[in-house]
Amino acid sequence: MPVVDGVELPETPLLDELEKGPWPSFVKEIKKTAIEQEKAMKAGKKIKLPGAAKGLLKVLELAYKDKRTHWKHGGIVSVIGYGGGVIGRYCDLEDQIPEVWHFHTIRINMPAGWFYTTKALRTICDVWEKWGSGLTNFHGSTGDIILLGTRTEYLQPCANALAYADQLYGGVPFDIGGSGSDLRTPSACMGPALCEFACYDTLKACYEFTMRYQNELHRPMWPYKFKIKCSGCPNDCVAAKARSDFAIIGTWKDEIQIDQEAVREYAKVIDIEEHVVKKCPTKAISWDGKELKINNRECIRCMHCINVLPKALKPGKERGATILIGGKAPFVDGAIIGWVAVPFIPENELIEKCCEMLEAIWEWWDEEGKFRERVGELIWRKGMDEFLKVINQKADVRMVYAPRNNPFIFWRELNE
Amino acid sequence: MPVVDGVELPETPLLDELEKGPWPSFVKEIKKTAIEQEKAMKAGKKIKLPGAAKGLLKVLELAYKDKRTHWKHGGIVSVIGYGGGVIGRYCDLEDQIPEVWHFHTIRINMPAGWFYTTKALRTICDVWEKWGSGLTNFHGSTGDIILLGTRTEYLQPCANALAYADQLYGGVPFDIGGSGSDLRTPSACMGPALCEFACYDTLKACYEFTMRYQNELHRPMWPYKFKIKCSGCPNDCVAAKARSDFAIIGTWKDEIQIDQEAVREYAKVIDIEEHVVKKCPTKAISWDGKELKINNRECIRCMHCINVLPKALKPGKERGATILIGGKAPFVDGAIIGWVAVPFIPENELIEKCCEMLEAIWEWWDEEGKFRERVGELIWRKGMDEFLKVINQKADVRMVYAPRNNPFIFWRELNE
Amino acid sequence: MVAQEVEKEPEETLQPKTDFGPPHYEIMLHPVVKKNYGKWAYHEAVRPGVIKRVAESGDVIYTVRFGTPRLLSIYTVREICEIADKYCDGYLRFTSRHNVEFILTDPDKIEPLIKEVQEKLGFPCGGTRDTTNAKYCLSNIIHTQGWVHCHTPATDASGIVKSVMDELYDYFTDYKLPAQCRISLACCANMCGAVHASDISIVGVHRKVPKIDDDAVRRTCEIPSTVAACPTGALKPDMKRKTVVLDKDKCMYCGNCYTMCPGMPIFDPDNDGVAILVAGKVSDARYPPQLSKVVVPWIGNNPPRWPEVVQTIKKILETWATHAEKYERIAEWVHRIGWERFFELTGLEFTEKLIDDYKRTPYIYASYRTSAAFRW
Amino acid sequence: MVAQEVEKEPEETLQPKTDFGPPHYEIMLHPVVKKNYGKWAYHEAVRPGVIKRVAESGDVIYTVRFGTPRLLSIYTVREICEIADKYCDGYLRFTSRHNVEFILTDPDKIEPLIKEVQEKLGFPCGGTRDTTNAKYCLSNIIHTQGWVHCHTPATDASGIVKSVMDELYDYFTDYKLPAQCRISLACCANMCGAVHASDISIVGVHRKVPKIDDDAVRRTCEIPSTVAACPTGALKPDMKRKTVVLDKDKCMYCGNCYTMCPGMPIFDPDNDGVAILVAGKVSDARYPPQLSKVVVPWIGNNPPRWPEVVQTIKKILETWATHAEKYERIAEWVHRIGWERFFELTGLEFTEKLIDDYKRTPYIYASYRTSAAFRW
Ligand code: SRM
Ligand code: SRM
Ligand code: SRM
Ligand code: SRM
Ligand code: SF4
Ligand code: SF4
Ligand code: SF4
Ligand code: SF4
Ligand code: SF4
Ligand code: SF4
Ligand code: SF4
Ligand code: SF4
Repeated sequence: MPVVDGVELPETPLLDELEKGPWPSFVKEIKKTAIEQEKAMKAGKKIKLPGAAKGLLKVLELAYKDKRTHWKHGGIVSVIGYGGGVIGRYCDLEDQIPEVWHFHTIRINMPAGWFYTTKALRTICDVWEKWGSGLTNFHGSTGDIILLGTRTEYLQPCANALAYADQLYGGVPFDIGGSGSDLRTPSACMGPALCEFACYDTLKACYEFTMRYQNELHRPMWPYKFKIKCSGCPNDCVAAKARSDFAIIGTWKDEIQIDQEAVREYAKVIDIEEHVVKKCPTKAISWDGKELKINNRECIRCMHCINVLPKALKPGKERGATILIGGKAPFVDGAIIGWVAVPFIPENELIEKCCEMLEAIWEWWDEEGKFRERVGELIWRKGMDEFLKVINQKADVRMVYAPRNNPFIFWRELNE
Repeated sequence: MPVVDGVELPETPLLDELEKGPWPSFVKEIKKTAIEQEKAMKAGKKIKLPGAAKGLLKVLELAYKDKRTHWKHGGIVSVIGYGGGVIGRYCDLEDQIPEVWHFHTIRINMPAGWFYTTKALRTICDVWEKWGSGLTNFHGSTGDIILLGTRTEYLQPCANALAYADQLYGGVPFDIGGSGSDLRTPSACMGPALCEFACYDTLKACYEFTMRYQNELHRPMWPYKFKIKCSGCPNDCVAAKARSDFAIIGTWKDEIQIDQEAVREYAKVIDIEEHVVKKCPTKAISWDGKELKINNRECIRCMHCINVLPKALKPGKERGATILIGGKAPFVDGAIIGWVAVPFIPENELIEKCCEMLEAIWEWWDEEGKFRERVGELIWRKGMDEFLKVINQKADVRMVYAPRNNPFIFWRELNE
Repeated sequence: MVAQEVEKEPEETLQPKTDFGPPHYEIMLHPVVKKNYGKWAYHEAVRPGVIKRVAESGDVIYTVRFGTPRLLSIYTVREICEIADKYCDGYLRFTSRHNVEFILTDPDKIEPLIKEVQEKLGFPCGGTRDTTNAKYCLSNIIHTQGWVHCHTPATDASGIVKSVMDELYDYFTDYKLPAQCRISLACCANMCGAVHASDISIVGVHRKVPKIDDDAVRRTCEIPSTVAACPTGALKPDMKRKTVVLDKDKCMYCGNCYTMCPGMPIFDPDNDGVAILVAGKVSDARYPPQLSKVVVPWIGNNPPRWPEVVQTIKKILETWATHAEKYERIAEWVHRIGWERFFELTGLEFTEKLIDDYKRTPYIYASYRTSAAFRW
Repeated sequence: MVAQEVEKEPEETLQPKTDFGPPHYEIMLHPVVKKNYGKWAYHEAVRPGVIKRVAESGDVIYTVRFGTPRLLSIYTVREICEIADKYCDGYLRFTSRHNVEFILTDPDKIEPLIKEVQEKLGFPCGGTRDTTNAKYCLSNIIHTQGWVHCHTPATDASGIVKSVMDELYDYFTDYKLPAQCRISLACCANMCGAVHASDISIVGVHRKVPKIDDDAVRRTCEIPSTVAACPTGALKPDMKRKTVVLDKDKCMYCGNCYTMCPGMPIFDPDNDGVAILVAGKVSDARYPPQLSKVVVPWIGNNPPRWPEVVQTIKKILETWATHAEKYERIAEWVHRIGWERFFELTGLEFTEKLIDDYKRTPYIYASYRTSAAFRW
């Protein structure tokens, strides 16, 4: 048994290989936690699971040896008042490694845009040092802070610790995120906080949805999960199109703003023709060495020219967002990148309109959706026309790449 | 009742509107037939159905008035020894218009490429003047000569008349084409007979298939219809890709042949840069005003440059064909443009390889295909891997626009 | 009657002969064609309708193309033969789009031929292209039977074709188009006219479910094959009542059941009509083959001349012809300008009816290469 | 034990508080960020990992990005906090790809910050881009739990990521790529790592049907929801035996049933492994969003460092980086050169396994616009 800083660690010859190499090592993180948590406990800190990280090392080494996972499905574990937010997890080697027999995950709703003060981060650390394994993910793939591994009986105290963090730790209170068949924790790109391209306030929108739909977020009651992601422009830095049932993609309707002087400055260092003009997908740009002209009727707002010339070009002034619906991973009907449900909502109406639509969609899905049917799949099953009625929108050619290629149209109104 | 040349015609105010205008009128054709056939009969010619064309005028005028067809489904009518080739058709106004109560169509297998001598054409005319309505389609949409409208009892004599045309009429004998769940009459573009682009002998291939598969053509015994079409190059002048289950598209593998002198001649009258270079889909061409260069590794053999400069450019010398499978109209699983089954078969092996494949496909389809399931749909149902085994081909990236977008691969060999 | 039976025609007494196949194409080829078979060097557009073809041997022939109504009287065919005998040594052909092509060796005979055909037959000369100069004629409309012969049409075929071609006549006889444009018509969703891959297509559509006549179904139909014919699974057998029941929500009015079973007629004069599709193509030239897309979900039948259909087709054709670049077929043009602009420029309305909801085709199809164009 | 129970922690006695939501983002923003919120004028790449952001007000901040292993010890997080307090007034953020970004106002602190982070934490600075000059770093790999926490993985997550990033380290710290390239990993077909739309993705796949333990199924599983969970309909309830039966030909080894029912484990050490996909993207920049495409159907698990996977990823990345034009992401590059060339250049083998036969997605989807890019 290797001993580090007076702490005994299990033999992990396979995992040790993953301490090598320049990229930061998750194995080092686990070992560090094992060592530091035990040290802290020895130093008198209140720590409920000092052996958890060590247990994880053992179980993981075995997984590497056996080439299979040693975790079992968790069943339903939860905190009072909530139906989601905790992923139950048990080890199939209960007897061998009791430290991680329970190893539940708590998902903590991160602040919009993943901005933190050190005070807020330390709150998480303090709570999780005491009530959990001391291991985290910054962040989970949906965006939550993931607290990896605690026992059933510590779930509630841990949640309380976070909720009352201000009183208990002088810290920043955190609430729990989504899991199960509920609204998942919405996320947003940094948007107006740091990015000049943001066409609407992604952080505000994300926060508003999260706050308004606390009930939907915390109490699974739908056919399946539902995800909302907010990207401030078509660059889509939270991959909302592919990863959310309801994607809000900032865009604009009027003309790209051009600072010709700044273009000419760029022209001194880069080849505008090659980098910009030729790469415009609709050939909407021309450049005569002095002036950059954009045919805004041809522009499809792909962002490329703006991305290359951020000092010189800016999205237009008539801003808002496009809503894409149905994005998700593979099951049941295959992976889907969301598709256009509403081509444009002006910024000042955005949050209200989205809320109206979301509520209408959820009601419909709740009624019509089958078990484990994502909303995109429900739309396929029911038809876009029914969906358009639900969201109270008219069909727009911008919803499709092309019209249908078959005349097998349902004329339901004539066949009542 | 209008009387023309002593022949009484029915009142057809609606149809008469379609005699107006510059484009040749089918109504005139019907009227002409009604008049001429009656005249011929009066002149002593043997004519079995002198009233048929007149009957069609009546029934058609009614259809125009009622905005609906007056034809009923025909049931199975046929000639001895054949199961297909005749479309049974009855009029739902038997009492009113007995002349066309029976109005069956006979499909006659046209010569490959629709080439005729006047002698051959007159044979058709003579036979059909006597045994039918005197109305034809040159041609049906599959390619047959369509003899429109005769009675059940004349089907056999008419077929005999055509079969023994040499003996009976001093004409050219014709056989019957396909209909029902059989091989349909194969067709071919004019190919090497007139076109310098032909990469294989379309007429020969078409003729060979037709002759070898007379049994399959004349005796429906499959789940559904099967069509073969032969186009000499990717221009696809018989729309084989869209309209045949088995499309043979001529192409080549090596370098486009260039006559630089001829290019320069063209350059005097057209803008090579605009018409050719810029329109090449893979930007494989360059032109410096003197020499046209083609990067044949980039060329996808789309034909555009050759089409524009037929004197200067020619397909390469290593010729053959691509086979596309599955093309068809809409039912059951939707309209399909065929997809690549074999990227390239050299010209000298083409007919034999196709026959091998056709026979293998038919055997498989016969065994596995459902009622009214075209072969393309069977492939979808069974999977391309099974189909590739049937035709004894290896997968080739040229069979797809892109690899699959999901990892849900069937590992059947591991799960026996 | 008895007398007639005695006097049998020779055709009635012969032993049926089968499976001898079509005449060999070789006997149909003009000697010059036969001689230069597979050895053509190049072709050249002479004028609309006329193509000069030069063989490696130096031999030259001309093909002269005329539009036909496709539905031909044998008396017209005989007239065609007379002309072909006079000008073409008795050789001619038809094209894959219902046009007739005369084959000549003597260029001086071209104009007299055109004149004689126009006078005697009224067939216009045209329908060809001059690709080198990017000048195209419209060709004939591929079409089907309609009310002339079929039992399932939702519209007529020949009548619309005639009306459209009357209106677009000059496009056939002159080089007025920037690229190839193929118009097709099918009188029902069976799509015998192969409208599923044409630049512009007209397809007959029913819009009401078939009217089930239980008595007729019992009398005349084989219930299992009727049920099996329904592509959407809208029909269920009702074994007790020995008929079928229909789920209105699933039916898409294709009439396939009616083909199997005359007891459930599909036609409905007020609700039958046509849909209009655009932007299909099959050649590999420049842009891969495309299925046609629906841009007008329905126009009611208005015989004898379907003015609304004619005007819509014309509007689409002319909008495209005005805006397209050289060689740019409708599919390519729309690809460049976007469907947003297509609807804007043509003034057609985009509605929810144009959003696809026919779910039979699997998405895997989107990944299959429907073209012979690829790299080696 | 009793004593402990008496001494309850305060957290154990408090009334649960619910639905108060996450902290408001405003309290997390650096004062300069807050002041200039929504009023940024432009940004500029300073060096790999460092971006200068200039506000309309003239204020300037710098964001300095570091790669992390995502799985962080709270002790590491505390060290991060110390550094952020020292250099950044206590403000920082994480990115949507698991990187950490420090927010600075004083450019002179950048180099010391980088040095301190590298020394104390071992986190590399990089992962950003200089779009103006078409110079890109590779960013971090989005990934999932794997053997660290999940019950359905077909492979580990963190171990492959570490091995790949070790090999591609310089691509993270330097501008060595011609365009953006996003690598993602998901340890099973549930695709929590959203591998379905990434430039390169690694996805864990099982290849054997689950082993049904009838006893365990009877004891622990709700049969209807297990059956319902199967996307391909491979499972049928066997009511008599109170278990399920599996149709081997329909199963695609997704493990969905196992999530519902521990009685049918899916893992199989010798047959689990990963598939590799490429050419997905989500941005609208230049080219529409694309689903990823499978180019390697399977590579077996070879822990601890999966050398075959690492080398395949490296080969793909470097082949692309060598041949692509500026700004050309893998999807765009392949679109230009063709899949024929992709397989040729990478030396990967195209087999029938790469031809799509997953038939659940309807073709209508191909017509839906999966992009916010369109004309007005
Ligand atoms: C923790 C996380 C992965 C990670 O390491 O980051 C995760 C982990 C799990 N996901 Fe996920 N998913 C996570 C983000 C995603 C994403 C990405 C996203 O949200 O952007 C997706 C793809 C997008 C989507 O929603 O389609 C995703 C698609 C799935 C699916 C497939 C859903 C589908 O419709 O096909 C499942 C299967 C299921 O729901 O049963 C799934 C199921 C699971 C379960 C709960 C497995 C299970 O069924 O018990 C995993 C628990 C792992 C564990 O032991 O902790 N997870 N999952 C991510 C959530 C962290 C967070 O809250 O921030
Ligand atoms: C005569 C012709 C139309 C014409 O006016 O030219 C025709 C006429 C009929 N077709 Fe067709 N089809 C004709 C070419 C086509 C084509 C085009 C082609 O072959 O290139 C197609 C599309 C390609 C294809 O095969 O998919 C075509 C697709 C259909 C279908 C749909 C098949 C499918 O798989 O979806 C049906 C429906 C059926 O088979 O029951 C059909 C059925 C019919 C029937 C037999 C209607 C019926 O079910 O009773 C029509 C008889 C009309 C009549 O009364 O004479 N016809 N049919 C064409 C054959 C003439 C010839 O032999 O030359
Ligand atoms: C005669 C015919 C073949 C036959 O065996 O009957 C034929 C003959 C020629 N075609 Fe064709 N094509 C014929 C039907 C087609 C079809 C099939 C159809 O229309 O259903 C197509 C595919 C249609 C499609 O893509 O939707 C077809 C797509 C082409 C193309 C590709 C054009 C493009 O830009 O996509 C060329 C190349 C060109 O334009 O030079 C071509 C070129 C030619 C050439 C120039 C070939 C040559 O070297 O002679 C012929 C000149 C005729 C002319 O000027 O129109 N032919 N051609 C057919 C005439 C039909 C008619 O009467 O109009
Ligand atoms: C920080 C972050 C947003 C956040 O809230 O966390 C972000 C930040 C920026 N992104 Fe992003 N993107 C971020 C994830 C993404 C994602 C999502 C993802 O990777 O999962 C995408 C979509 C990925 C895709 O298409 O598959 C994304 C696609 C882009 C693009 C489009 C690039 C393209 O050519 O397709 C740009 C434009 C550009 O390159 O200048 C962009 C541009 C930018 C800019 C230049 C915007 C700005 O004005 O500041 C930021 C510079 C960061 C840099 O140099 O890397 N960002 N960006 C994310 C950093 C992740 C990381 O740590 O690497
Ligand atoms: S999505 Fe747009 S607004 Fe948001 S961070 Fe990315 S580039 Fe900026
Ligand atoms: S945003 Fe995109 S489409 Fe619009 S002008 Fe710029 S590069 Fe072209
Ligand atoms: S398909 Fe090719 S070979 Fe055949 S006629 Fe058309 S252009 Fe000539
Ligand atoms: S055949 Fe087509 S792809 Fe090949 S060089 Fe000519 S235009 Fe380009
Ligand atoms: S398209 Fe329909 S109506 Fe027209 S001929 Fe074919 S089957 Fe008959
Ligand atoms: S019309 Fe077509 S869809 Fe409707 S019931 Fe008949 S076969 Fe089915
Ligand atoms: S991808 Fe699969 S194995 Fe990995 S975390 Fe998600 S559900 Fe678990
Ligand atoms: S592994 Fe997936 S496909 Fe196979 S039985 Fe289970 S749920 Fe069905």
